[in-house]
Amino acid sequence: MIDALQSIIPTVLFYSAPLILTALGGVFSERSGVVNIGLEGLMVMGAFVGIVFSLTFEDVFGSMTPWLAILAAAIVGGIFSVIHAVASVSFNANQVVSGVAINMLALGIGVYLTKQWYGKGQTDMVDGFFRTDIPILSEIPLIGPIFFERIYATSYVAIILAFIAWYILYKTSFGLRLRAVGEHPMAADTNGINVYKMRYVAVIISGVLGGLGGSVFALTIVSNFSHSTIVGQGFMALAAVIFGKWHPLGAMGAALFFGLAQSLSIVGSGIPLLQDIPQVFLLIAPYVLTILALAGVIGRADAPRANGVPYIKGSR
Amino acid sequence: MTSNNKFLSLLIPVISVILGLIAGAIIMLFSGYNPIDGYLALWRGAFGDAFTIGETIRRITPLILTGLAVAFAFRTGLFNIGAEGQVIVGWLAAVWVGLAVDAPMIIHLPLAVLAGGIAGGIWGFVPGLLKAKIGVHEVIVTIMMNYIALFITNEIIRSVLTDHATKTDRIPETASLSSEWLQTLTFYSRLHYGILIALFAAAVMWFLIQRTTIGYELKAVGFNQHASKYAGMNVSKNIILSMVIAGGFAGLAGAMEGLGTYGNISVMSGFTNLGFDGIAVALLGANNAFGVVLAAILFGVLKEGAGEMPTGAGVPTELVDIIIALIIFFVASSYIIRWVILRFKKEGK
Amino acid sequence: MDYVIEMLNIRKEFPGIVANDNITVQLKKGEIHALLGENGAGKSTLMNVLFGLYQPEKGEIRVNGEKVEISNPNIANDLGIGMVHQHFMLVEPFTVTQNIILGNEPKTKTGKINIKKAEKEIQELSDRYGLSVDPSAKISDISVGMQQRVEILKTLYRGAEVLIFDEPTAVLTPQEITELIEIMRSLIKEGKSIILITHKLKEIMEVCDRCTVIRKGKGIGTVEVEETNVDELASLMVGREVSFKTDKKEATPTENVLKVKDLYVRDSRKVDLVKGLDLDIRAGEIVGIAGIDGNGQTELIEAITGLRKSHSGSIQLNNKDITNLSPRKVTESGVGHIPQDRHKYGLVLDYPIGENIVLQTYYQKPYSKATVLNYKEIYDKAEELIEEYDVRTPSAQTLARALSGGNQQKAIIGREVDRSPDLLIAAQPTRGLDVGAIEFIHKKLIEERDKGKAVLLVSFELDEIMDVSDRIAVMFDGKIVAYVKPEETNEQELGLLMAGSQLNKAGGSQ
Amino acid sequence: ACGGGADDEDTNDEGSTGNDATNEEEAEDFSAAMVTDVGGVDDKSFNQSAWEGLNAWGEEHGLSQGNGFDYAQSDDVSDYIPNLNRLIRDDYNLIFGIGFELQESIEEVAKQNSDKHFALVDDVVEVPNAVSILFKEHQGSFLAGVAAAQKTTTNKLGFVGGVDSPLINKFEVGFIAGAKSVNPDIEVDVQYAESFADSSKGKMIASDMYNDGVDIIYHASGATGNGVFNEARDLKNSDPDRDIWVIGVDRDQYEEGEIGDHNVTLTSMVKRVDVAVQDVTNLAMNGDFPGGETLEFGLEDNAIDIATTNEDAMNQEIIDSVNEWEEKILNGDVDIPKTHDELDTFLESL
Ligand SMILES: Nc1ncnc2c1ncn2[C@@H]1O[C@H](COP(=O)(O)OP(=O)(O)OP(=O)(O)O)[C@@H](O)[C@H]1O
Ligand SMILES: Nc1ncnc2c1ncn2[C@@H]1O[C@H](COP(=O)(O)OP(=O)(O)OP(=O)(O)O)[C@@H](O)[C@H]1O
Ligand SMILES: [Mg+2]
Ligand SMILES: [Mg+2]
Repeated sequence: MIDALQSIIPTVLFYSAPLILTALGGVFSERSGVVNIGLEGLMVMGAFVGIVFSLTFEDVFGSMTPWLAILAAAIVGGIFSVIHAVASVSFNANQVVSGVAINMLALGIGVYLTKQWYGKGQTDMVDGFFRTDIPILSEIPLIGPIFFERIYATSYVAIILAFIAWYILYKTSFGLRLRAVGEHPMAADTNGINVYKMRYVAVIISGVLGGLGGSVFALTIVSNFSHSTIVGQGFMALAAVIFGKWHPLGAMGAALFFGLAQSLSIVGSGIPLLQDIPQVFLLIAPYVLTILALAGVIGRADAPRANGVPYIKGSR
Repeated sequence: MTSNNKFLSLLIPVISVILGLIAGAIIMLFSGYNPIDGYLALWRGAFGDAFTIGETIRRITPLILTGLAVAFAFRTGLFNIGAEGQVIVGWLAAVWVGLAVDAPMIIHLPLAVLAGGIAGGIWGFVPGLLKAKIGVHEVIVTIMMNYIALFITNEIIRSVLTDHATKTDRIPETASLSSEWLQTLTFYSRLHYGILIALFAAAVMWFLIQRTTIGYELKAVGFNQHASKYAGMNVSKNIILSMVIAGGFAGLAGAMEGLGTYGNISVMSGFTNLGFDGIAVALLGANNAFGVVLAAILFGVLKEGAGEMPTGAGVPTELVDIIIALIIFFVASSYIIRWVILRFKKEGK
Repeated sequence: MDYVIEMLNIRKEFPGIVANDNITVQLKKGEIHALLGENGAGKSTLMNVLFGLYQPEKGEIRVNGEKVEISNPNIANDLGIGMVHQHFMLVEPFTVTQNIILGNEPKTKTGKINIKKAEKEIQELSDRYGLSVDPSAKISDISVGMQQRVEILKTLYRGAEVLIFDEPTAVLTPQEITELIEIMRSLIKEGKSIILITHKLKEIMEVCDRCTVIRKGKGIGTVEVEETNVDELASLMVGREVSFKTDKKEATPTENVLKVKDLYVRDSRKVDLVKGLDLDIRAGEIVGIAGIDGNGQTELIEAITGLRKSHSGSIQLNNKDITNLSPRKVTESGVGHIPQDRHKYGLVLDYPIGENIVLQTYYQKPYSKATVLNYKEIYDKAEELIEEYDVRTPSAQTLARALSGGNQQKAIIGREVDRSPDLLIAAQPTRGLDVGAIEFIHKKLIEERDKGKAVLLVSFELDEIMDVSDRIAVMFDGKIVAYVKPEETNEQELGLLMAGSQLNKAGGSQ
Repeated sequence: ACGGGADDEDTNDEGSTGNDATNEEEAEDFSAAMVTDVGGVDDKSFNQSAWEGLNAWGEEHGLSQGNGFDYAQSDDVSDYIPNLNRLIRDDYNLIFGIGFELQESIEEVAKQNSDKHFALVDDVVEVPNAVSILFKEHQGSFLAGVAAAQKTTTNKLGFVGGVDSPLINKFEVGFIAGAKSVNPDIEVDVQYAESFADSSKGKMIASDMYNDGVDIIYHASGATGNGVFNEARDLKNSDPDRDIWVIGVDRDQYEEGEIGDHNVTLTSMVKRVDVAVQDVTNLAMNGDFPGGETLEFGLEDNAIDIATTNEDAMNQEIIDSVNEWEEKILNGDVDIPKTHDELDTFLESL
């Protein structure tokens, strides 16, 4: 039992971390009323920057490289997301349309530049992150080996960020304002809150977190960048946002659920009882489980009321 | 006032395309390519000769249908990210019927096409039902349904349609949309009769949405469920119907691939992207049938033309993705373009 | 002169319309100043200009004699101007406290919002002005009247000296209105000044000191309330004579149309809100339901119209059972319904007016044949009703959203009446409308009655109930507790009945 | 020399159509081009290898890209036909389709253009003016299995496949046969990711396998394999003494295995597409185009190879054992299975 947990939980954690980070970005953006289906693109951008940075500076920064690389990815992700903010906040663009464009643009730019800079469609391998034991915590009996041994530090960064995001959204005035803007922008406006500014900030945060998520994915799992580095993870993160009812901890839970379902479907094929089940059932299990969970337990999830609605001052 | 608006609605996409192409040219210049060569290659790639024209039309065909699939759901206030999965099952079903049934063309072909549409419809039914009855967000369910479609289809190809092979046999002529005549006309491009089905589907969508009580109800439900209920409409039924019809369009797109372009189905190691491109096509086409056709044409031309750019001008094909993305941005931000145009007009007066 | 606020020669344009054309309003310290005008006259616009939401094209604003530029609500707040909007500016999932402090949050040293401190302050403020608001309640859980007090607290919390109330009483029950008036008086006592927008002339007469009248965007003038009367105000505002007492002949009710027996209806939380209700309405009469909001009126109407399932009991229309039929079936059996919430239920705001006109009949001939719509028929009908019901709209193609509330309501009434239903249910049909529009709607209801239709009127306005009904059914706690004739009762008696008192001509109070 | 199955008599018969086309031109006028599959020309795998072969051929004959040889890149399965036609219109004499995905496209185009020569890598086309180039992956995989069986300390091996298909089954089956030939007690855990691009799944599977005591994983899964390498490198990083290995595929994946001073790539099953491409092009240029035939390239052509770059890991003992089995294969002493059914009979015979 403990053995099984010790094999499943670290897997779940590394699989989920990029989804958690990106989904948190989605939560910020959508809580402020800006639909963000461009998460996939933000992850692509993050993965691209994370890998390119690592390739370029691995020799300079040594073992610090991956940390600096995800930082760089976060910054570039934030800058890149400004495009989405300008279109959907300032120009009243349809936010879904703008998000779709972000997805295409990021992949286009990423692969185009890879070809320009490296003369081929995929980069070389980088070292990226490695698992470590978390000091002290890994010594705790029972829990230590399961949760804190041989873990990517980035997984805990993701989980801690989820709690920070929760604190920011629900305990600080910034969070209160951000949520107000996503529920009833005009009310926020009449209270003297700058709706546009809040939405810009929220979208940029989603870019930062999406960039972080993409780079963590690239640096913990893939080790290089190509057109097939990010294939659908951003959409899974979007699903986590909704599954988690637009709540940071909910989104984290959803991402962990996806990871668990994936992990079980792989571990499952090794369990004697399940061995006779055709593999296809294990393959689709994570997705079917998600639908069942939604239909049976989670049910209706109401988006922030002003989600997707451009705010036009003075309109009724 | 309204004619002015109509004019603007036409002008804005044109301006967006021009701006997108200009941006593409600038990028080419900066990365050391000759934009004129690049665009000439693009042109040759899309319209160079009868063959490329045939291929361009062939590429447009499924895009129209997936565009309609997304647009139709949008009109009822639903976001169908599931066109991808609906395409896959539609493709499977069409080929399956193509292989399993033995009948004269007049029966076989319509049956196979219909099977594709129905399979897509069933794939749309699930998220529709869950949305209507339990309120589960259709975006997640459709995303999940995409993966389920992919894996199940692969398994059926391997275990049911073939004896553990990667692709099925070719469908017989009686179920095929391809035509010797069209192919000879276009130097053996894979142009097939599916384009007629796609255009007909667009006309059906227009008619359904604009001219029938069904469309009237679907749109009303999309705008305001409370008022629709008050007016005696069955909100659940309309949500489900909308997803089923949308899925049906996407399923037809799959049938086009299975019965027209490829004539079979292979195990897929990833998504076809037809469904995801459909989102862009729908939105670029402002979710209306005519717009979707135009957007699919634009999309198809650029994508097909892109193939020639690396050989013709050394430019990576991804440049075209960048250009398309920028065009979408410009259309989406039409507010600002509109504003600029109106500004100019005022000053002109 | 010690004016706290002066708005001088204000002009505000919207595309294609001049909403405010050279309007002047001057507010004295410590007064309640009414702003009166028809729907669409430009009152809200003028106040939004004062609050910094709109920028005027022309004109000047002075606060305590100093010229100011109010380019956003923050500046208005800083100048001590607070506004209670016509449509509440409250974030529903938030608590009272969160709504009030939004934008001015007290913080602890760690940057966290100091909710405890805020709640205490709000409790104090609430006690001081007698508002009795629960600071930790969620907005979505409290009544409309409470929500309005939250809006008031919001302005007070920001230290407003001048409060603007935009139609505060349109959404309130008579009790709540009385309480609001008390609150306004206590505000004045504390040295605040108030601008009050209302369509109810009686309220102006009761609480206001002066009244500025606006007609079609133009300022007509300011009058001392003591020196005027309701009729003069009305004709100043509309530009013609208005009659308040609706003329109507004696009703001649005939056979029974609606028969509700022992009806039970539950709300979404599975609580019975209609509890064994009986109700009869005959052809040719208007039955008015008087009652305080929340006594089951909404659920009763929803049950009759099929929007909500009833739990037990029966509803008969023309002796046919219509209990728990679908809304469509109910409509087809001959029920018309002017819904209480016209934006939520009455209209598809993103459809053109023309298409809203056939909202229940689109699937019938001549509007469609074999599911194909006939736009010509639809729009011919729309044009006809627009003409007949005086719906002011640029065209039948205009989106319903673009119309003013009064005109939206007229379109709905036209649609419902035109189907000529045997039973017409009118829920709050005149809420938020100006006296001219109210007069028109009352006339239409009476016309229907005279054509031999049954009319069920639900209203929180006792005046309306008394004026229009032939019979009043008093509803309390999910039941009809009494029937009275309007000419045999008065507001005091009705008020007591609505509060659940058993007294009637029959006997003493409890 | 050309592939083992290429009978010279056949070549002359079937190639006659081709001869008409080529005889009229000087050898120098001969040109060849290739269409990649969606992996692209720089996939560090067989597309790239094919392109290297074409380049080597061009160099040999003093040609340059665009002038005697070229390639067309496919970004999408629907690009194959247009790309092939583009090259036909550009009048190349011999056109390669790289990857089994191009099978139908080559077949179709070859039928329509009987005056041109075509070649398909990794699958069979039955058209007189096209040649099919196959590789004996099962041979290489068998040797990989031999090496793994020698190396393993846990007697547990893993195989990660991309998409479950006859082609990838060939890798799987060859690998198992090789391992069990050395030691029948060895267990091989087999998993398919159902994708050639899902690194996270590759990593999860690898993590699960290594956790279960598997110490060597052979992957035939394209970019999914990135995840396998990633996991192995990570394990090696945290415990350099632990024996953790990956066997690469298609080309020498030595570089993917580098981690600090160590390398987790035990070996790679190398498919020399370049050798085959160069061979076939020369044949065609010389008028010996083996049209209609299926050429199977294997160990005997030096077109299948086992990498020994990682000298620390592939010690002499292992190399000797591999060579020994290679000898047996070349002598025809072992008949390596290619399908699950053949594997079953093979294992029974052990
Ligand atoms: N013949 C008609 N007469 C009156 N109104 C019409 C007529 N045809 C359409 N309408 C209504 O006018 C509006 C515009 O219709 P139109 O057919 O131009 O739509 P469209 O340009 O295709 O755009 P969309 O499909 O995005 O609504 C719609 O709301 C439609 O219901
Ligand atoms: N944001 C806006 N854009 C365009 N027109 C507007 C806008 N706001 C108000 N109007 C128009 O300006 C005029 C005045 O509207 P306003 O809301 O000020 O009227 P009002 O006197 O408050 O009416 P009511 O009694 O119905 O509240 C109306 O014709 C209205 O349609
Ligand atoms: Mg108003
Ligand atoms: Mg009003």
